[in-house]
Amino acid sequence: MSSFNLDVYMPVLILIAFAVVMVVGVLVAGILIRPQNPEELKLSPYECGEEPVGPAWSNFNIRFYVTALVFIIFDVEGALMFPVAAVFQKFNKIGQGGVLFGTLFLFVAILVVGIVYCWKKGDLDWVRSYQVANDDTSKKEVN
Amino acid sequence: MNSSIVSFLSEMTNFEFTSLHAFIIFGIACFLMVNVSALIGGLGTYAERKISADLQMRQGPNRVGPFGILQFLADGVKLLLKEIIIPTQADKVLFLISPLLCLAGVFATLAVLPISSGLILTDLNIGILYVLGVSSLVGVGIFLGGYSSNSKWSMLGGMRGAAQIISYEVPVTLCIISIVLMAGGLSMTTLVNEQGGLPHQWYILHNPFAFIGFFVFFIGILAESNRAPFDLPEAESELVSGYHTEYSGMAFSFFALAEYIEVFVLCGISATLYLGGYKVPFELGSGELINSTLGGPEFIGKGIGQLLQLGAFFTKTFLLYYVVIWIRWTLPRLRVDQLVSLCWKYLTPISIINLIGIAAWEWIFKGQSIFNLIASLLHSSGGGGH
Amino acid sequence: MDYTISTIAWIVLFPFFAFVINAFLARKATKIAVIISCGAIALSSVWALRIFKDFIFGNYASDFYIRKVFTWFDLNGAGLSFNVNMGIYIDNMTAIMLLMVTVVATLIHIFSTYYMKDDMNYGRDGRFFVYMSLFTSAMLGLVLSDNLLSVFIFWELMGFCSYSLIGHYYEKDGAGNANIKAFMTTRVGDVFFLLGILAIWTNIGSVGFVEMYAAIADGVFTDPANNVFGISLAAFAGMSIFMGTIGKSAQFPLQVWLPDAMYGPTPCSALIHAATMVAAGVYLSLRIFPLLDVAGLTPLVAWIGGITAFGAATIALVQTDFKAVLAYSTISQLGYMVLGVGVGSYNAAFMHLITHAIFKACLFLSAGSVIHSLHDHHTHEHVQEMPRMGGLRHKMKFTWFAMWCCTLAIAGIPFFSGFVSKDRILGDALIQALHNKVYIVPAILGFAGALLTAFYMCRMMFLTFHGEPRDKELYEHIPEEKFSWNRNLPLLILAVFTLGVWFSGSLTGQKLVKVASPEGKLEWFSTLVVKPDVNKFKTYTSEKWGNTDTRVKGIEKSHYDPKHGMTNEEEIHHVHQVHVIGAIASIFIAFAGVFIAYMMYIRKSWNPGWWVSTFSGWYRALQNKYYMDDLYIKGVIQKGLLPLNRFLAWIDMGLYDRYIVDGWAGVSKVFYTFSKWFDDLWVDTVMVDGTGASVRLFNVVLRTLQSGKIQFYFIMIIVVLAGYILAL
Amino acid sequence: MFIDIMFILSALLTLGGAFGVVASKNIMHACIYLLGSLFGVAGLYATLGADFLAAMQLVVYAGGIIILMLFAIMLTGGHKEAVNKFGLDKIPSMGSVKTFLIGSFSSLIIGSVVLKIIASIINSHDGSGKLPEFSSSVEKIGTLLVTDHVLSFEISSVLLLGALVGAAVISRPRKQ
Amino acid sequence: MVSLPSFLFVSFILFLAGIVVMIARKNVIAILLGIELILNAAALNFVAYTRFINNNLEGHIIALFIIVIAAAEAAVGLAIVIRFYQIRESIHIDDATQLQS
Repeated sequence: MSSFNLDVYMPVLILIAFAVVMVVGVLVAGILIRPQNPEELKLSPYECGEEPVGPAWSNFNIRFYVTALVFIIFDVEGALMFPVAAVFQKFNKIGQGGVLFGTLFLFVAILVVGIVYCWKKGDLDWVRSYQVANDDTSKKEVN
Repeated sequence: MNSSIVSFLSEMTNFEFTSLHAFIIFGIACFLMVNVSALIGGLGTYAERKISADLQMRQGPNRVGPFGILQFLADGVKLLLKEIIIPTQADKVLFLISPLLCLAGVFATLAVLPISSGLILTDLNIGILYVLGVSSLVGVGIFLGGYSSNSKWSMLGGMRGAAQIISYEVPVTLCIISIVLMAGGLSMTTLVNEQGGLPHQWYILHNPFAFIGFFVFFIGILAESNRAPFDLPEAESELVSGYHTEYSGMAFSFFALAEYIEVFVLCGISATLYLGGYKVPFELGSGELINSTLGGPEFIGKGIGQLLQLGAFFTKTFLLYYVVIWIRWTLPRLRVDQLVSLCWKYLTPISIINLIGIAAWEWIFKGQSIFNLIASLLHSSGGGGH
Repeated sequence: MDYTISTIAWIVLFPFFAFVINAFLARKATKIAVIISCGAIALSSVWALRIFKDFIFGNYASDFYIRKVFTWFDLNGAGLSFNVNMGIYIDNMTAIMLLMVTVVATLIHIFSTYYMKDDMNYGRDGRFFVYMSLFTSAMLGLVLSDNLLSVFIFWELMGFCSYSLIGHYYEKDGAGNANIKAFMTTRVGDVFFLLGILAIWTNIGSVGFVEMYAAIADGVFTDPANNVFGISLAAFAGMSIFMGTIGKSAQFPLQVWLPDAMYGPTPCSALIHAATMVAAGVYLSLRIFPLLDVAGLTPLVAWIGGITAFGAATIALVQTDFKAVLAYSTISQLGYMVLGVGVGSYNAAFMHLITHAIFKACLFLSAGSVIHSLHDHHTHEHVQEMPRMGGLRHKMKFTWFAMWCCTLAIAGIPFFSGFVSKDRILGDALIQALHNKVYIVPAILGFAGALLTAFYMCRMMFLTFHGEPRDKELYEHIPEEKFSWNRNLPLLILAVFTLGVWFSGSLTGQKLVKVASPEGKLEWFSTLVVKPDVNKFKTYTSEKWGNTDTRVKGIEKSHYDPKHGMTNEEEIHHVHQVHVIGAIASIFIAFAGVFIAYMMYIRKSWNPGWWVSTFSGWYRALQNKYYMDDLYIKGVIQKGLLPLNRFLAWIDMGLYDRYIVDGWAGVSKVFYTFSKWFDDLWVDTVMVDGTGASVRLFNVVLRTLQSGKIQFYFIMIIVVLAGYILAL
Repeated sequence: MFIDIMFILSALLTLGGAFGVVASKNIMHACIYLLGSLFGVAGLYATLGADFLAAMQLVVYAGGIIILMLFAIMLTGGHKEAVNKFGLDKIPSMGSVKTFLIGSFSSLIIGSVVLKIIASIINSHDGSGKLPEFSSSVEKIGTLLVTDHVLSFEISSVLLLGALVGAAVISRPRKQ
Repeated sequence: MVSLPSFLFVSFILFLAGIVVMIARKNVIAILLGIELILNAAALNFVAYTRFINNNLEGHIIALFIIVIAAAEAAVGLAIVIRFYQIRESIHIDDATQLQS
């Protein structure tokens, strides 16, 4: 392979197409061979046999968001570090490893400040510290 | 320098393939790959049941086929014939899209799985990053599955699943970066080829940081694939069945299939990153040694080399697969707060330190592994007397 | 070592960085701060040792020096040249001084970890070490300075540290007053010092020592055209700068601050008020010695030194406070150094500076060791009163030993360092007295002071360590002294260096060329430290702002020259004879002092009480320090300054306030009436309200635009952008 | 040949997703359409030879931002219809005919402006532009990031730190 | 087929879709979706230009930082939206007309 060729992306498309075909095909084919007996109770959401109460799309805990927030920052950080990590050895061979180490270290160190901040402020605790104050409710917060 | 199955075949047969040929070859190869992985996934369910039965001093499935090995086929046929129930209040479009997202995300990762030096479907330059990207679709799929069911259990499971998957992606990403840093490239073949066939040439034993990093990575992929002890999204004792509570029939089986294939893929990737991947000792994999010893046409040696590489890869992968199942039936499930604090307060700091440590190691010791260092030390101390 | 500013400056910067770090660290992590302080000064001492090795063992000639400068700031403009250069100047004297300062400071830092341990535990936040680091840094900077301005900067920095450290125990009554007193008293000298610097700067356009020496050689200072207030520039500048020395080194008129400075912790007394900072004044006067010499100020200097040496010694006779005795002995010894400067005994004065620094640091540390052990369980304070001590030698052997070494050294007993240096000062004073009548009184005062020194030091030792314990209860509580690295090791190291052999012999071995010094001895000190020969700097003017590195290897002929024109052999012989006589006299005097003390306090044959009752007037005068404090407070401040202040206050309040300010107010009142009318009618009604009304009109229109709806704003942006681009 | 197929597929996915975002009545669906659109953009990047950017697009958008948005949608009430204390719909309407008319009109204006700007470029390219050849962009980007753009690399870290701390402070639940 | 104008066309349509979403939607999160579309259009433009005109990697770098900034923007923006929702119980854009809570 002398040059960059987009043919290498073929399997990706083919595999995704397989996935689509599989799901759609099985569902469509299934219509023919599987039973279809809908009734009201069967189509209601499962709540341990009780009558379902209200929709499930209600407010959720903010901690999920904070987790996702810390994640996205680290995700971007990781994605940015990939190319630098990929050229590390190249630079290391010509004796510039220290420069790259410094760059990476600074980059990571700055973000570590952020995670240390979040840690100290308790954003990484699932059971937040101020909820421990009234003990009876704290256990309920674990979901 | 993108090697793929097409380039391998053209090298073997000295035939220049056009785009159309490549498409056909890729199609066939992908079809095989999907089927093999689905088979592995199916056998995974069987293996899981068998191994758990062993661990618990039971028999396990033993009726269908010899030793019950066809049990998964029977299950599959049964699921195919089951009704797909879509709850009235559900978001019907998303309800059907979410298994598709899971399955597509998992299948797409198969494209870069390096099962041998030639039989890799395509060796993208961005291989490992591509795996990270497409496998994040699984998280979206699980979340949407939970959301679209409009059931409280599903919703809780979906939220948990998404939060867990993205949380554990952080240490996993950092571990992968440290491996990329050692190998100096993102493509899967680069990652494998920088290692050697013998254990002391693997990255797990390259330096102490990488050794710790392997365990961090392994815990991370356990959590990413929602395996026990991290199976909170589908914790059957608390959340009924988690995000796929409302799914039935084939729609459910897609989730299950995706999960089992994902475990296989992730085990394969951890074998690739840390355990030398398809590398066979003494460079047997390239086939040159076999050719020079046995003589005969070139493709025979290469073919034997490829088979050896396949063997090496699958041995390592299935060993890890066994460990995954073993862990599942050994350890109890974590609480949510334990899960979160394990990720953010232990694994992430450790992996950050590992990353810095590996960078420092590579810088200070000029990329030598600890065995090389010890060897050169012994050599120099032994040679000091002269 | 490569001598550039960036390699030498580290010796100053290590303690300075320690100061900067500790300023933040001391409150939270006192232990780390202490380690950083000690480590920094130890590093500096390694640096200093390196320089010392290069200079002393490298046998650089006595007039070899290294000078590196950089322009600090540059105010050239309008035809005026105002370059301020900073730089380093290293010669043999600097090298010796650096080693002395760093080593003594290191040992004192180590001792401080013992002495200040309780203090740190009781929440004093390790501030002590912060200031000690800054102080050491400033002292080293002063020693390395190549010009008077940076000397002045570091000088003031040390003054500030001294102020802070004297007031370390701020909750004590006297400490606050003492530090203000020390600060203000030294300020008097510093004002003159600054005046001297300005006079030099105005006339030669630079304040560097080298330029100053060159200017002296060129005769700029003695040129009548440069006279200031009718006296020669040399006399004016020399006297002004010497006033700085008087303030800093606690010489005769301004000595009152030093005894009060003993309110500070004992290690800081050892470092600042005995070993280094007060010596900085003498160091400065040695640096400007050619100036003093050419101005003919040396008799005055000698008189001041002699008076100080004797007067302080007499006051020390009657002190009962342990540290006060040491404080007065410090003043007295500084008087000897100044006397040495005055009689032209350049290297002896400097040698006395070094020897004194070592044995006085040791004395103060021993005093600290004693005082720290003597803890009164009723008042919970440390005991410093000698009448409550006695017999301590059984309890603290190491301290007793170290202190005796130092006492013998300061008393001028042979084979100890004090003898070597003080004897030479006295010998030179004797020579000068034989040649010039004006030096007779200083010489007599010097010899008398030597007698008293031996006496009161032995008195102190006998009262403290010998005899029976006079306060039994206190004595019982003293813990037995065990050898500890931070308490006794510094004392013993310093005690070793009180031996005279370190200073009188040849350190440099066979490399040293034997030179014909008057005594004919192989003395490294007198060979390597000699009075600067200003004529050698004459060529320096040609490359005025350049860097100079006069690296002359090997020893040239010594210029040991106590007074001009005494170089022929007969005179050398004469000098030698006089020195021998002086040496014999001072040995006799020293033993006499020791003997008297022995008879009084050990044998108790002679009763000290008889002296007190017989000379009760003198005794009271001595106890009141010759009424000098009273004179300053009652006479100068109350009679002089307060009336002046009242007069100025009257000018301010009686004249300015009453007539000018109030009168102006009356004028304003008239304008006010008019402007009020204008303001009410025109400004308020027409302009302000009119503006408001017009704004309200626009308001109605604009309010609809500012709805707070972001999308509306966005649309407006798009429309405007589109209009703008389409219009182009 | 294949490049055209890939371009067409990616462009269709991109534009279809964008159209879905515009037209969808359900915020959750709009989010999924956005995911599709971003996948399409990743495909376009791959078509352009920017393989690293494509992967980054997948990692950051599919893995991060979409999840974050889904969480945010769930945290702000999901799909529930209710009336809040200010009398407005709790789940705001996803736009009405009026707002869409205004939006279309605005986009027409801005589109004409943009077209005016890029018209010269489109005219100067005759549509048969040959693709220059590219090898892996990862190492080149890595080299650029640590040489020419090292400052922006480090500052992006500071930006992320600021975003992390700021967002954590804003979204932290208050004790009330 | 694969040429600069075709990419510009795609990014142009993407951009316009983003503008429409930003103006027509009243849901703050939906507006953020529109912003993501616009940012992607911009990044796509950069990559296309740098591919067909400069043939270097500067555009890639800019697109990289656009993605970084988009992530930061999404994080902070959504945090603000959530906070706003906690205070106002609404994420209607027209409720956000005041700077104080």
